[in-house]
Amino acid sequence: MTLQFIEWKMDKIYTSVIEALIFASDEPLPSSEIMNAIKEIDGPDIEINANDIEETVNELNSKYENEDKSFSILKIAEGYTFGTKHEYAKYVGYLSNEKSKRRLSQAALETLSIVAYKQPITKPEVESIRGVNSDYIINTLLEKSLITIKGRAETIGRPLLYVTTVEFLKYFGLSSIKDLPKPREIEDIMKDEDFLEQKRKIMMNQLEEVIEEDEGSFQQIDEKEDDDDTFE
Amino acid sequence: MTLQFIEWKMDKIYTSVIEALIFASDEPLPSSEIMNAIKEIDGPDIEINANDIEETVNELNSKYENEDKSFSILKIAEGYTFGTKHEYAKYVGYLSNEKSKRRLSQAALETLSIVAYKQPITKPEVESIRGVNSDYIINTLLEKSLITIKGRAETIGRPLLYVTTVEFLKYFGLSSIKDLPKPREIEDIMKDEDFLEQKRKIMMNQLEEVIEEDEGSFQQIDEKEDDDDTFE
Amino acid sequence: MYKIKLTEFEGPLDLLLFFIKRDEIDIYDIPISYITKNFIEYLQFIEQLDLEAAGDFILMASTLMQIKVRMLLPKEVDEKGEEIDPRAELVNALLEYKRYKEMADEFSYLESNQRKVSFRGTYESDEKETPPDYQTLLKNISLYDLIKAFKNALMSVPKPSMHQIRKLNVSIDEQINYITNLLNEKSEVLFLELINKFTEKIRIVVTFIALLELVKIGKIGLKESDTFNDFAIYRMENGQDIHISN
Repeated sequence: MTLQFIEWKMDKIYTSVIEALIFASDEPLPSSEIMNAIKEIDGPDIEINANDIEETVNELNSKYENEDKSFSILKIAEGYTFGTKHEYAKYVGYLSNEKSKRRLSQAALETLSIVAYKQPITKPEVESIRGVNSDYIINTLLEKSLITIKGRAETIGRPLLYVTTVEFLKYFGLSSIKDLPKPREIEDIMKDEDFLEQKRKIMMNQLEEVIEEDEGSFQQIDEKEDDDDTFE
Repeated sequence: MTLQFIEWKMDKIYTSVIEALIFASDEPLPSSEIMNAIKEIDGPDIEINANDIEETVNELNSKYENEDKSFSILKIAEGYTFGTKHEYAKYVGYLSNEKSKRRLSQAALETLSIVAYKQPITKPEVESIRGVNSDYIINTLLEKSLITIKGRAETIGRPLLYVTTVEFLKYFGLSSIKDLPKPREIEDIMKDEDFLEQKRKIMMNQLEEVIEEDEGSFQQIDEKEDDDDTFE
Repeated sequence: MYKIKLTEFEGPLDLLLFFIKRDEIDIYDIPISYITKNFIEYLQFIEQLDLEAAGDFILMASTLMQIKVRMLLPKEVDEKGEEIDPRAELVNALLEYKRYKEMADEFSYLESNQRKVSFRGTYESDEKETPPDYQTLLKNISLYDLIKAFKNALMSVPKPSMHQIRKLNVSIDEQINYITNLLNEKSEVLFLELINKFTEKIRIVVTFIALLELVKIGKIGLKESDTFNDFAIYRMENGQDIHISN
């Protein structure tokens, strides 16, 4: 009877833990992982098995159903994962669609940066820098008012020239195109992080060594603490 | 009477939609986007405003509280997002690599706080407050997307201006830049002789983690220093 | 007993604050020679290490020594005649720095709180129903818009020259009569005035042929008009100018 009571309490405690684990997991979470996590944190003698977890998930789902939640836990081949329900698919779909439309792709950003720094520039020039056909991306940038056409080059075929727009400046908080970070500034900002990190580590190690060696002199500083009346 | 009933029905319908939208968004979702999605799907004449959404979120959160959910809706980084409650951090931490991510260094926190309160701010200004060259730290913060470049100062040399990002808000769980903790007035600092003592509570909060991670941070020294007798 | 870790200090200001705290120094009455001595002792260690940061520490050391010297000299006064404390500037810098250092602790606290929060890990299983692309593309376009567009498209197509034989609904005789009648009412008619009344190209062409016919048989005469690019038509009798004969 007592045992049963304890077991029941256990369940209740782990219901929320299991919910949190499934919620936060980067991928569908197998019961084995849930058990591992719980045993790792609360000790290997915690009694919990795959069945307990399945039951808990079913319980959670019927609770969500009663509470009119817009999500539930799905069991897919690899494990448990949360998903929003079918009746909200239109809303959720609209949101994700909007997001994908809004975000400027890496390729677009690259092209934009080329136009920004090399303007006025023709499409063939952009393409020779990027090494790929850029029709689609240039059209996208034109459509989004980030670049515009300004005249034609004097070269053969008189191709169109592209420049950045006022909107572009406004977005990046620049008052003119001359305000773009200069190559020297870029170099300063983009210093090789790995190199610096490496250098830092080496210095730290040296430092520790020196401290070991010079323990005595530091003792001196420490001692000062006790006789503050002596200074000045 | 009938109208009231209809209004009430509306509310209830959109509670679940709002929950689904926030649940399905992979970044904090501003109320404007929730409204857009609803109006796009159900027609532009749907009456819904930011206040309605805030109220709904509060309602949802008190429901989650009653239902013992392991997560709730947080208002951070100018939007709404679901996040797990603190008490499950241990378990979730076991699963993800998030825990193993390094905390920010003292220098990074210091620099970040200067940028946060003084933004937009130039590097020379940051350096004059910190009293040290801050190239490396600023580059690190840029790399981590916690700060970014926005335009140039009008002062001589037109140095680049730095501001904090949405990522910064998310990292510290702030809902907007207006939510920054208030720095003490210089006069208050003056009155306070042992300034770090003030922060002891905060340090205690971190003690657990600091010991676990054994990170060479400033806090550690303070603790050692203050608890001399207990350690040795 | 504890060790000072050299790397713990974020800069000279941080180190000075450390001394001030450790030795319970009144920040408004800093014992400059004592602090300078401590500072330089520390500086010797970092100089050995060739730390990048050493430069900032050396700069501070020289500032400290400068303040020390100024403390020994007769007191300077400002415009209001008040004594200037050579340490004032340093104190301000220390307080300003301390202010943000405190906030760094605040941020550290927020950071540790936020690290306890995990966001949703996967979104793949959310059901998403996006309207097919054509629905977005064709938003607010009706069948009427479609046929209007079709008409526009046809109009802008360059017209192939037509060689179709068409039945004339107008004859040269008819137009000869028309012109003759017109000139019975008015003595003179401008050519453009005459053809402006017609909308069909064919009628204009036929009228023109009728005019030529009338000139040939001497029923009308043509003369320059005052209006540029136009000419006037007037009545004649057997090749004779009626006006002149009158």
